[in-house]
Amino acid sequence: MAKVKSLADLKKMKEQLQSKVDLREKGEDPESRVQIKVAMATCGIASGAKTVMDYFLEELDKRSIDAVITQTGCMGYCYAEPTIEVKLPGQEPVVIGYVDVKKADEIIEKYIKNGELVDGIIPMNYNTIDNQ
Amino acid sequence: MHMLVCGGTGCRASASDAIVETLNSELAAKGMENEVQVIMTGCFGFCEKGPIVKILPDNTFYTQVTPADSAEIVAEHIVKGRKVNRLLYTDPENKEHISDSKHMGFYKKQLRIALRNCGVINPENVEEYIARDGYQAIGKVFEMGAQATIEQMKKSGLRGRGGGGFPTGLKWEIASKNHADQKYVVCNADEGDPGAFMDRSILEGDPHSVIEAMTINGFCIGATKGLVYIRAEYPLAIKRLQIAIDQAREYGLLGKDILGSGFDFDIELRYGAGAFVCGEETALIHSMEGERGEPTVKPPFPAESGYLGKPTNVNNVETFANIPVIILKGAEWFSAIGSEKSKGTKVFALAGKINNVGLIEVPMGTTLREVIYEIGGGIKNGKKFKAVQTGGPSGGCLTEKHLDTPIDYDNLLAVGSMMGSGGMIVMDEDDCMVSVAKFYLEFTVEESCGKCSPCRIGNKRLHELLERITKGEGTMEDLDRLRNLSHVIKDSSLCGLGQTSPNPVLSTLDNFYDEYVAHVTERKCPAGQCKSLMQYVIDQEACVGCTACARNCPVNAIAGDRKKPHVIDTSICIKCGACIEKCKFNAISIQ
Amino acid sequence: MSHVKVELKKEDVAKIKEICKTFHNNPGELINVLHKAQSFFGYLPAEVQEIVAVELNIPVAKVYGVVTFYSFFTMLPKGQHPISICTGTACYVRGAEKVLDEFKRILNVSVGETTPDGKFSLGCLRCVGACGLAPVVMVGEKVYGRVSPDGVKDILKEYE
Amino acid sequence: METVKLTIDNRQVEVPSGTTIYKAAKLLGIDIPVLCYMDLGDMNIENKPGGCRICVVEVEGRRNLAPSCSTNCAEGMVVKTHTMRVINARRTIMELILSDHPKDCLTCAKSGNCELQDMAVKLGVRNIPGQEYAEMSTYKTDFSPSIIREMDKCIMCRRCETMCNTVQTVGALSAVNRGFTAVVAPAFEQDLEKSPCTYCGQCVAVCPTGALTEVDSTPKVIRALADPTKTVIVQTAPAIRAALGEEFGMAPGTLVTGKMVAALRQIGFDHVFDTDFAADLTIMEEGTELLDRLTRHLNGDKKVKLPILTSCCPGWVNFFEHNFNDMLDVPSSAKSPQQMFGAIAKTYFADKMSVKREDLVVVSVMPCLAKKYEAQRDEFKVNGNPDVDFSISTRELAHLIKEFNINFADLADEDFDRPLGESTGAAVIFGATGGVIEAAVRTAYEVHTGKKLPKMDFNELRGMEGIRSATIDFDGLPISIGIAHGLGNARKLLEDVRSGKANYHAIEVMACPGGCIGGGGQPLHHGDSSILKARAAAIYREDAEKPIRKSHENPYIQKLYEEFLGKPMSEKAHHLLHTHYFDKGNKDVFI
Repeated sequence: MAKVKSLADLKKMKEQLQSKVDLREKGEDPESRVQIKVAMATCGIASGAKTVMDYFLEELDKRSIDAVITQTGCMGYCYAEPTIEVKLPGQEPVVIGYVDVKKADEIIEKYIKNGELVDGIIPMNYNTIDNQ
Repeated sequence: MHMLVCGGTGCRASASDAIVETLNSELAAKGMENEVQVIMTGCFGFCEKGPIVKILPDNTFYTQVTPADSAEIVAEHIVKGRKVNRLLYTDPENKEHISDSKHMGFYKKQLRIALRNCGVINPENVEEYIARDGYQAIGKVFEMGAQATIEQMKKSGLRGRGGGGFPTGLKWEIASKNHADQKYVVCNADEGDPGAFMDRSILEGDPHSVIEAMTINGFCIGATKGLVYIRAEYPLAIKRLQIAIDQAREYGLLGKDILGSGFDFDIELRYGAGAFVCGEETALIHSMEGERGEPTVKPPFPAESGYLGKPTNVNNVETFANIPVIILKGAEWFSAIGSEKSKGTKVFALAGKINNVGLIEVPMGTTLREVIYEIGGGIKNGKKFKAVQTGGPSGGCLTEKHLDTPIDYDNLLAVGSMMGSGGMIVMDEDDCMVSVAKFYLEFTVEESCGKCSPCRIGNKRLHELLERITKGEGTMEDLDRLRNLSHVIKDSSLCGLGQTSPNPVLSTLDNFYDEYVAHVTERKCPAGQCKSLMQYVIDQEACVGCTACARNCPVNAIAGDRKKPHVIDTSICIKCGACIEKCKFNAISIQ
Repeated sequence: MSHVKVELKKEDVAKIKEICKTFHNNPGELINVLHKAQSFFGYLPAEVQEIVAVELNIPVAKVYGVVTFYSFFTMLPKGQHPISICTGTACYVRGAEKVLDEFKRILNVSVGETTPDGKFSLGCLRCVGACGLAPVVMVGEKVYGRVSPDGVKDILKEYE
Repeated sequence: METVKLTIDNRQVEVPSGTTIYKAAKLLGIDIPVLCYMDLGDMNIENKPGGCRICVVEVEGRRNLAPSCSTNCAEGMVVKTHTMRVINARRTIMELILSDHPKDCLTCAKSGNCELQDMAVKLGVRNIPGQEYAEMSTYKTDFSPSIIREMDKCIMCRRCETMCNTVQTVGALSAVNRGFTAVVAPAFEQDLEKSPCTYCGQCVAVCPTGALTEVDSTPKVIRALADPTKTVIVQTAPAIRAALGEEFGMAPGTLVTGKMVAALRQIGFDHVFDTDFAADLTIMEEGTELLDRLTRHLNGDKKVKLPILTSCCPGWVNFFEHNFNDMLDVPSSAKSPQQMFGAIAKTYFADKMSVKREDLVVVSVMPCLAKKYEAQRDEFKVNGNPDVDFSISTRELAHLIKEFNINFADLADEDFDRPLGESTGAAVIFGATGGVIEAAVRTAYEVHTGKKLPKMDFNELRGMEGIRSATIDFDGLPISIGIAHGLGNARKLLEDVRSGKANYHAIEVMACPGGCIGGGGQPLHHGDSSILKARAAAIYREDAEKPIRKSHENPYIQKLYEEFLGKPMSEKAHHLLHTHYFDKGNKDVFI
């Protein structure tokens, strides 16, 4: 990886990365991928987030669903760990709590495949600096 | 179409289960069970107005719904597409109905600045941070220059998030003015408050924001070396931080000539080893030098003589996490958030007897009530709120009458507590406040470094007095001694630990004096927590003489003939509770 | 602090010296050295501290002073399965004390001790940061959340 | 010099900036009580951990009380030292300290000479609230050959730690544990005997309580005196006569040689001798060894080691056995005067008096605690019978005098007995730093050059500077001499020698700051260096008044060689007056 040599470099890199992310997130293309973020901070891992993440990685592959699964930090809903965020192309992301392997299977079958919401959705309850 | 019914404990207690049932049956009656799906969700965090039903995709938000309302919601909203106005949320300010939850006040209660990237980006990938404007602030700082940046920091009104609330810009300015061949930037990540984990979450979720801020700090004060003093008990945070440092080096964002500015900066990790007092900056510095983490008298402040005797600026993780955003969005933007003297937001680890245990970030000036009831979703299991403890072992227990206090540094101090690092523990009617004070003192006694006598011996004596009181051996004079001793310890201890350690005692004495008096004069614990003050009694009417309790008593304190009411000899009873568990007739109670 | 006597093997001594060397035998790195040494030996017996003192050229009394200051360092070997009960405030208000009492009762040891068979050692720690799961118990690296006194037996069973 | 003006107790004072409130108040005649604070004046060492908090004062505008010992004055500061708030805090803190301190004052070794006791009196503490249930921190009492550690009485002033580490660099003691159980102790809280302790006794000399005291040998001395079968003789070190008077209220620097001899005779010693006699003997042996090594060196003998180090100080011997175990062949092999005296007394003198070795009891009065250990070393015993039976300190002698109902001040001067009581001025100055080497130079010069000394006083070798060096002209041969007092200084000097940075022909080292006059067994000087200077002046005064001022001119020494030893470094002298050293380094941890 080339070093970032100046602020201009950094800004250019940001633009590139941003458009890559936008493409992924906004999902203009209906065939675009499903995105899953697993909250993998200590509290998440302690409640089994690692198992859930592994399950998603394996199962989505098995079931031939094109998805990006990433880890992320604490979403703040410690009472409902493990929590994951699922974003279907072109839709608002949905946060689901108390996810175990059984729940993960339900999420894949119902929500990811058919867009049916499942129990245990956590309403997002904060503002971000972006939409301030 | 989806109907989301809140399944939080609070709403469930007010029959949200029944709402799901009636909604489903109403939908079935209308033949719409396949078009509309009823979903039980996690807590909406608005238990005061629960139960909540939200309809998607139009985001209609119904409050205080009862099972009886189900028919109307289905008939009106689902079938006819008309909103049920009487169930909509009413804005307390202008009394207007609001249907879209996005426009509702409580949803704006939280604002994530320090946590802006937590749960959003992959912390192990620097590119995701860069995609969200990461490291642009350091570029901007190089353009602005150190002096202008410090000015911005001062103007922003940011105060230290580690507890004391010292103005960050001013701290930087002092460190920048002390000349030395080498200076240091230290990030205090030794989060020791039992019940606070915001720093850990930031390091685990957004380590680059801390790295970037430390670099900015280094540039402003003229330091080329940064050290993160991090708890060894945080393996994941250490791992992620190390990955982030390595990636930043790889991308040239740490190391020599950062972004072509000619400025060099690098960061090393130092591990804490389990000493709460090392949160105090002089103790922290001694610990980094390989010494016992004992605090020393200030002045000299670390800004004059810190790590290895060189000027050192110490800020904590959350303080640093705020900084890149302040630089990018400007001091005016930041200072517009918060209260008059406390700007920006504060992260709290909300825990205890509350529904939505979690990490929250609210603008300064938010009231405790808003945090507890609207964000925290109210008290668990429908119990009564009793107290909220802020500031951990340095803070105090606040009560009902403080709930409308806007949270900021000065207000919390004024009511006998403090911001601290941001632990917020909610307690309900089952919590004995004398025991809570004792719990904190036990912590302080264990964590006192032992250097100064008021803290070393004084806290031990406070703990002994509390112990006596919870055992029913206290006297009214003991209460006076508690108060005097607390004041002297606060007034004369060497460091922040001792100067704040009596706060849990003083605040409970102030706010729950009757409870102390009950322990002393009536030998009773109103909350039923203090084991020594409890008595196990068998209700002679309810007891059928099954002998189950007597057979299970480990000390043979229960006597009685078969089929005849039994009696507990309270002088032998050790109050283990085994009898209550075994009694099938609810005949045994604690008094 | 009570401690045990051990005889160090040749390679153990070499290992400690190597650890000191990676920190350039710099006395300022004492705490990092002790961390590394403890993660290697599991604890810090007196003999280890003596070698560290010689290598870093500092009095052994000072090393001991540092070891006894920080609760993370221990001079007693931990059990095969170290049990730690979180006694942070969130866990406390949700009944950690009762859970701790139950562990003490069943294992018949107090905090800081190891069972005679060396299987379990009992300790307390302050806030794992999993307050949502309070009360929390850790056995080795594994975290158990929402533990009740009744659940203690089941946890211990897993390690029998 | 920059100054600041401030107000203390409504009075104005102007002090140089950097002055502490405590010192500024002192200028106004205000004695703020201090407990942990210790100012070692000329040594430039202050022990001010700010730990005891007894010295707190109120500073206007400051939230909490300030420790006056470690808070610097600031311009316009308004200080109050005796407000209700201050008095209450001070007294409460004192009560706390006492609540964790044994109440056996009546039988405590420090009773009547205890700073804690004095403070309790000054602060008017009349009871300790709650002491009946206050837990005390307890530790195992540690009996070493010289020092008793009864750490239940420790108040964590950390003075001993400062002496042992900062001043002496012995490193036997460190603060250990945390909080209520924190205490100063050797590694692993083992006994001093298993530590690198040199028994220099400087910790004892500064301990404000009875936590650190010397082993009391007076009961054994009294028993020996009462035993009709024993001949009991006593030797007194040069430094005693310059300090003993202080124990009887005389001004520091009062010479009480004659009264001391009279008192010892009244106590009942059969012969009252002077260690000074043995000091002259030491010069004969050590001086000859120096010249021998020097001559061999000048003749190109590569095996010979230079510099020669003095070896009369047992604390220093212990120190190099622990810390310079690679240089055990460098110090002079000559025994210390105490041991030379013992060896001669139990052979030459015993024969003369026809007393069996076992029936002759040699008691030494020393300014030193390490002498107690030295007397017990196995190599100084013959068939288990030690050359010196009991060594008591100056303080113990004062106790003995008082216990024997002697009105010390009114005693008429008396002279030492012969033959072991005759000494020269050279021997007297052994008591001050630089004295041994000056005495050696006086003799070595004349022996080497065969000429009379042009002048007797070598002012270039005297003084209180921690490390000194001088070159003495031996009639064309420049002899380079190094002097260190205080083990920290000795370490520095020796490390320079070891690394080749410094080259000397001879080095004198005394373990205690100031030399023996500042020994660990002397009346407590509380760090006041003017007392040390007065004692040194007294010693040099006695030297100047002596008719004979060169050791080799002592007629009884000459007689001893004639009648008994032959010549210096003869085989007999070697057997009786020389020793060897042991490796006490921590080599055993290397496997």
